[in-house]
Amino acid sequence: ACGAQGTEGNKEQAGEETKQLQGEIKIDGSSTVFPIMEAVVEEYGMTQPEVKVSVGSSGTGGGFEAFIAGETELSNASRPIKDEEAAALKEKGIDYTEVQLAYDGLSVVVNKDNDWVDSLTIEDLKKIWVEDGTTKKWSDINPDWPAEEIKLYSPGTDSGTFDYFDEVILDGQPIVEKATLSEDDNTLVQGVQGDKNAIGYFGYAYYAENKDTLKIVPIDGGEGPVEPTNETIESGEYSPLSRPLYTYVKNSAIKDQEEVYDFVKFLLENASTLSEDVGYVKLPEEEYTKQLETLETLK
Amino acid sequence: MNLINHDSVVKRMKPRLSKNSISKWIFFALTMFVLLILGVLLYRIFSQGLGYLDLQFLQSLPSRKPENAGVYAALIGTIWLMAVVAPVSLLLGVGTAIYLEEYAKENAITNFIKVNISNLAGVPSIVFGLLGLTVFVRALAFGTSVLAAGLTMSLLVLPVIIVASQEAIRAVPNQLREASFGLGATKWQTIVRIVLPAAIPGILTGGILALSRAIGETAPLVVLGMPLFLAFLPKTFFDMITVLPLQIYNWTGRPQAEFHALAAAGIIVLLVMLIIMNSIAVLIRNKFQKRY
Amino acid sequence: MTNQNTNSFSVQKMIQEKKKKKSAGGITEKIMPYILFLTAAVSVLTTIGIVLTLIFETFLFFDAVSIKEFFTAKKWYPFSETEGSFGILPLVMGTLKVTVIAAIVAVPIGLASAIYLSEYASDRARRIIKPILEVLAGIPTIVYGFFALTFVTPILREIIPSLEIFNALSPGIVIGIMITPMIASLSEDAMTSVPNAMREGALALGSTKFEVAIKVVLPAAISGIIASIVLGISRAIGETMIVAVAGGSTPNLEWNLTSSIQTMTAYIVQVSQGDAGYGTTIYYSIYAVGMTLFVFTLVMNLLAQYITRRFREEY
Amino acid sequence: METTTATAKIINPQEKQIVYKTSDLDLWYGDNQALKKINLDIMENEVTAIIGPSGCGKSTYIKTLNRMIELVPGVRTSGEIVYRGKNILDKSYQVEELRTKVGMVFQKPNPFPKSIYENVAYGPKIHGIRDKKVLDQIVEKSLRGAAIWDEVKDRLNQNAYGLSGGQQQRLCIARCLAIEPDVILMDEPTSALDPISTLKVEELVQELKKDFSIIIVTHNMQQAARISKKTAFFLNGEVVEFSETNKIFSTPEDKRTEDYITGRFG
Amino acid sequence: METTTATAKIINPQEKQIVYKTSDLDLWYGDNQALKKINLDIMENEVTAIIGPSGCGKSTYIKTLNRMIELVPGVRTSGEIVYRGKNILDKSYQVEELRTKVGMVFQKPNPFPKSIYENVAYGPKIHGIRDKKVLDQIVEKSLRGAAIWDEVKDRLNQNAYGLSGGQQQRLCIARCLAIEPDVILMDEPTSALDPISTLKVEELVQELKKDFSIIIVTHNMQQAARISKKTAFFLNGEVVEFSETNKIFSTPEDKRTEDYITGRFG
Ligand SMILES: Nc1ncnc2c1ncn2[C@@H]1O[C@H](COP(=O)(O)OP(=O)(O)OP(=O)(O)O)[C@@H](O)[C@H]1O
Ligand SMILES: Nc1ncnc2c1ncn2[C@@H]1O[C@H](COP(=O)(O)OP(=O)(O)OP(=O)(O)O)[C@@H](O)[C@H]1O
Ligand SMILES: [Mg+2]
Ligand SMILES: [Mg+2]
Ligand SMILES: O=P([O-])([O-])[O-]
Repeated sequence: ACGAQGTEGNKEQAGEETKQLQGEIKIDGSSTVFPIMEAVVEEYGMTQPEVKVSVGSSGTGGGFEAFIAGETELSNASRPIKDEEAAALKEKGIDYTEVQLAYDGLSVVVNKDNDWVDSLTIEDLKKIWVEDGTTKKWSDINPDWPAEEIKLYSPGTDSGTFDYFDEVILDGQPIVEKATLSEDDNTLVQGVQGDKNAIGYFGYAYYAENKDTLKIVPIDGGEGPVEPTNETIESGEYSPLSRPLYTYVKNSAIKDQEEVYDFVKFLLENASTLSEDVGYVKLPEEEYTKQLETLETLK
Repeated sequence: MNLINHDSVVKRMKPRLSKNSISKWIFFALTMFVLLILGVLLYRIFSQGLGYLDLQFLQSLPSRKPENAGVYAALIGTIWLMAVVAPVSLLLGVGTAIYLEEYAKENAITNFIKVNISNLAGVPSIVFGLLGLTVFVRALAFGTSVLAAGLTMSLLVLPVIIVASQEAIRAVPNQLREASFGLGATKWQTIVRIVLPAAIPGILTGGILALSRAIGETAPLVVLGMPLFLAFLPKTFFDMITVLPLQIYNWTGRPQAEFHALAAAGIIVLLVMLIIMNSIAVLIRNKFQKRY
Repeated sequence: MTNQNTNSFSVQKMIQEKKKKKSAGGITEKIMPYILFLTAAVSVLTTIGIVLTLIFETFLFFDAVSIKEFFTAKKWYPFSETEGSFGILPLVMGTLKVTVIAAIVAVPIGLASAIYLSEYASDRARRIIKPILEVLAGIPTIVYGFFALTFVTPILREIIPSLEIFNALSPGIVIGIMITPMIASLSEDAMTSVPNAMREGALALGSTKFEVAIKVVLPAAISGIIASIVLGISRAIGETMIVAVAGGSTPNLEWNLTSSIQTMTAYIVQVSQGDAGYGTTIYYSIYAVGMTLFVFTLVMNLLAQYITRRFREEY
Repeated sequence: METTTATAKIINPQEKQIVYKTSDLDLWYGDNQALKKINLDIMENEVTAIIGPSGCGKSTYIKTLNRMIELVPGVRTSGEIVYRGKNILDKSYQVEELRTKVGMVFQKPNPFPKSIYENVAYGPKIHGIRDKKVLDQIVEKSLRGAAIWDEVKDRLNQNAYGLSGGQQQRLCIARCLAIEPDVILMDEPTSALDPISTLKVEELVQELKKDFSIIIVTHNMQQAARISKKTAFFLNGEVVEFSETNKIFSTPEDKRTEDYITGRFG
Repeated sequence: METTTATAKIINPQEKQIVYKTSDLDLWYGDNQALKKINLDIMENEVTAIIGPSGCGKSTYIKTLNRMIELVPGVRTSGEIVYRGKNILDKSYQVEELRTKVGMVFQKPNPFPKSIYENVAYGPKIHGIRDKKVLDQIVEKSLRGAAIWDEVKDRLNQNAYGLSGGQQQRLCIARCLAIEPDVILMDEPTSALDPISTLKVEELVQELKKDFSIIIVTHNMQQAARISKKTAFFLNGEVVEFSETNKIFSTPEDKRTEDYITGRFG
């Protein structure tokens, strides 16, 4: 609840309780989680300047690749670990702990000039996004809507965002072939901004930054339309399109390297403030507390 | 039997001359067109980024707050990267060029090396990224260090340096070699004392072009999996770094518009580095001005 | 000649003495060729390294996907949960579209600038313009990518309303602009090195400068010019960031230039940045695509070398 | 070959005319004066030789006659060179036209890196002759005129750089004949050739003078003596002496001329 | 300068020795034979001139004397050249050593793109002489020896390319004197020079012959006559005639020699 103060308080504590630590921490993984981790490391550097932390942005998959190879201590992920990856870690004898950091609310948006869409149901989204061999018009979804072709904008198929969307909406079926895909969410924003018949989805932060030029679509997950906001996402009301963001920590590192333990502790203590700072939504406070308790057991 | 009608030759003169002057203008206009587009490109970058460019920007580490963020780590990282690329690629490139121009005999092996070099010049940079990932990052276990990135980049720009150095060495008149041999100098003495000094301007031009390319490459570094945020600076060649193009790439992908302006400011920093390097090359070129 | 200072020494004698003392020079002389050969071998090793790197993972890939499917299937859709489709043709198509557009832009403009600089421009103009071109060749391509997306695409959309925000045209044009300085600068070098005697010979027959440039200098410099064009086109084929930013990431086999595409290189960055798990078919696919890309440029370079050898005008 | 005389010559077939009248020609390379008050009248259908030690301005002068000198940046001239009634140093004088009338052969053979045929056909082609039959005729006639036809007739499509130096030089002469010039300028055309090739070129010059006015620069005094009607002796950018060749070589008027031709310097 | 004579000469100061004894020398460029059965004895402390028309093998021969010819790929030789008692064509003969004893001056002045001082000091330096004082002495002595000291003594640190052609050539001679050679080979050293510079170089050669054996190639017969003791006339790779210079120029034995020196060809 208290951003800068929290960190300063921590600094004082550090001064009293802990000595100045040294060492190296390597973090890699999801580009979605990167901004949170960057913010945490930035703050952490003020309390422990001698701990050298590096953060990569190789993507969730690329991050796990390095994690499995034993090159990193923490691996950021915008989706839960996959079975194959877990198996590979087991084979290597690497024990890990999953840490939830924040929520990202996938935001479905349309063009500012789109005056017909007020909300969409999960079924509607399915109809729009799953490939079925036809060219889809808005009127196919709702006969009152214009008979114009829907233009779809989606994150690239190898991103965590797409993965999540795939899981909850597409359900493994192929995405519309004519959909415009891009690895860069900013360019999706531009796509939807420039096309009256467009619909797109991307991370909440990209919507939050472009509120004035995009129209958000409330999603009806069965209990009436809900618009993504910090509150609705944090409370879990905005469902099912909000997803947790993770980092995976190597247990042996927490045990053997004091600075890793210290860093993760710092991470959990500050994630709520810092993730909001960079445009994500914090978890309920008790989630962090719970995870801090787990951390103590690993020490 | 006059086969050429001089009257008609005179008559045809006019269209030929106008063709000449029209094409001159077309050539000029197209050249200016390229410069103009590049001017527009620069204008956009500068108008967007200049506001963020200050001392603090140069001295700060990346930050979640755009107003605190800076390129310090990336700038220093880029300099470290160059500190690997410049000597490695120059040594290998100039060595290869000397071998090919001064020692190699005309045979199948030499020919193979030459074909190989010109092929290498065309191999996409991203493929070098895959090579670096497999060989330097993984097999030799350099990780995503200065060394791994530097060696990958060195191999990438090697053909440019080789070709430029070969040309520079070839341009040294044979008379100078003869004069040196005539005084009893050995081949290596002649190369070191006569050929290389005379070829330095050309070698430097090639070197600068190569470094300019290395400084701005993004894709192979992305493939290598270089870190993006570092809260510390490298101390040895085995430490990790981040570099300007990656930092720029990262900023452009952020949602906040301020970060996009930061990216533009980062590009300006990169351009300034390029211009400084080029000016140094011009200075050295002038100092070693050859006149034979 | 005075001999006040000559009594004291004989240079030859001193030389002979030095000779006796140091035999180390002889060793340098002997081993240097071998050391230099080793440096030359590095470039060969690099190629071997590239091939080996690519080939192992490519084999692993072809365990999962048949070679036939890879080269004949018409769809590239690797990310499906159920069964991916790995037909490289759509990616090749994307690469080809962008490359052809880039060549159409860069070759004429590049050659025109080269002719202007080598045949018409004053020494001063040349000395100013060439370094500018060299600096511009170093602008990171990511910058050109956003230039394409945020400047060129909107302008093109004014002209061609059906143009999608991601398309082949805009990155193609911008790649063309990016490689133009390279083609111009290298071709200019080739043309400048054509001996002046040839220009004089042609001028003395009453040629205009244009005729000299087109009929004498250009053909005489053709091998250098082709080399520069090949290098430029290799760059276009291998260019990654511009297409990744402005081309979209939708592989397709259409001929249409106005719709979103994906190139081989863009696919590789997409996966290296993305979510694909280590050891999956998708992961290995980037090596197979990289191999294809490598073979692609290799064939093109060999072809170009053959062509230059055929058409070189010896002098 | 007899019929190739240009129009201007037919007007007065009996008496020889002046082709080039040079009056008070000064020429500077930047600040360095290379030609000083040159006055020379060159007659048609004769061989005029220009001799003198290295650096005396021979090349400079001959290059002024077809304005090739303009290619050197920073060259300035004053004075007049009247060719067939017009001052060619006039800015308004069309150089391209001048150069189609005044051919030039250079010190080092400089064929184009094209086939032998294309080398000779180059001039006619740029002047608009496209008809293959006509071109074939021109090529043959010019190569015959340059006394090289028999040596190359079976390899017209081969690269000119496969020829020996002497053949290349005669090819360059053929190339120049192909546009049927009025005057041919030659700047040390044999200095890069062996004795036998030199002899061939000299014989050729003797042949050509029937139809063309020829101005030849040479540093070989024997050559000047052998082939020219008149000789001009240049020294330090000035014309020291200009008269009949046999007079120059037997009874030179100027002491410096005598010193030079008796080999006391140069 | 009197004290700089090499050891070999001191043994027999009275009578002149043979420096180079060439026996049955054949030389091929690939398949093309450029020298045919050359037999020549060159004496020490004399000027020997080599004349002949272009392409007759003068340069080839003189370059064989310090084995510079090896730089041309595909050159083969047979026969012997004995220099001071050893066959230099022997593979085991150290070329670098040979070339420190046999200096060479080239047709076109070819100073290094370095300062005047560095040009002269180059030879001693590569042979290991590092002592600045000694080098200074050598440079001064050599520049004096090449009669250029007074012209350059105030600008020793300027680039050699700022000198005029004649000065450059004398600098090249100084550079060659700096390693105190035994023999100096000169390949048309004045052909690129103006008359005054030529005269200076010729005077210098006269001066140098007191201490060095000099072999000079020239296409200028007057020059050969002016400066040499003996003259060899080459034609098509053969030595047509070799004897005292005044004999060659007054009463040549061979018809071809006579034809050449009277300017009937070449
Ligand atoms: N491009 C140039 N720039 C400046 N000076 C020049 C240039 N060309 C020639 N000169 C100078 O003009 C003078 C005359 O030169 P020119 O080439 O006409 O002599 P030349 O009689 O033809 O000599 P050579 O027999 O060596 O060809 C010389 O002093 C030379 O240095
Ligand atoms: N590098 C070479 N390769 C092949 N042939 C050569 C080479 N150099 C010279 N020749 C040939 O060898 C012959 C003798 O040449 P050389 O240079 O010795 O003549 P030269 O008497 O010095 O002539 P010049 O007076 O023109 O210098 C000529 O026929 C020439 O064509
Ligand atoms: Mg001349
Ligand atoms: Mg010679
Ligand atoms: O980087 P990702 O969050 O898309 O895996």
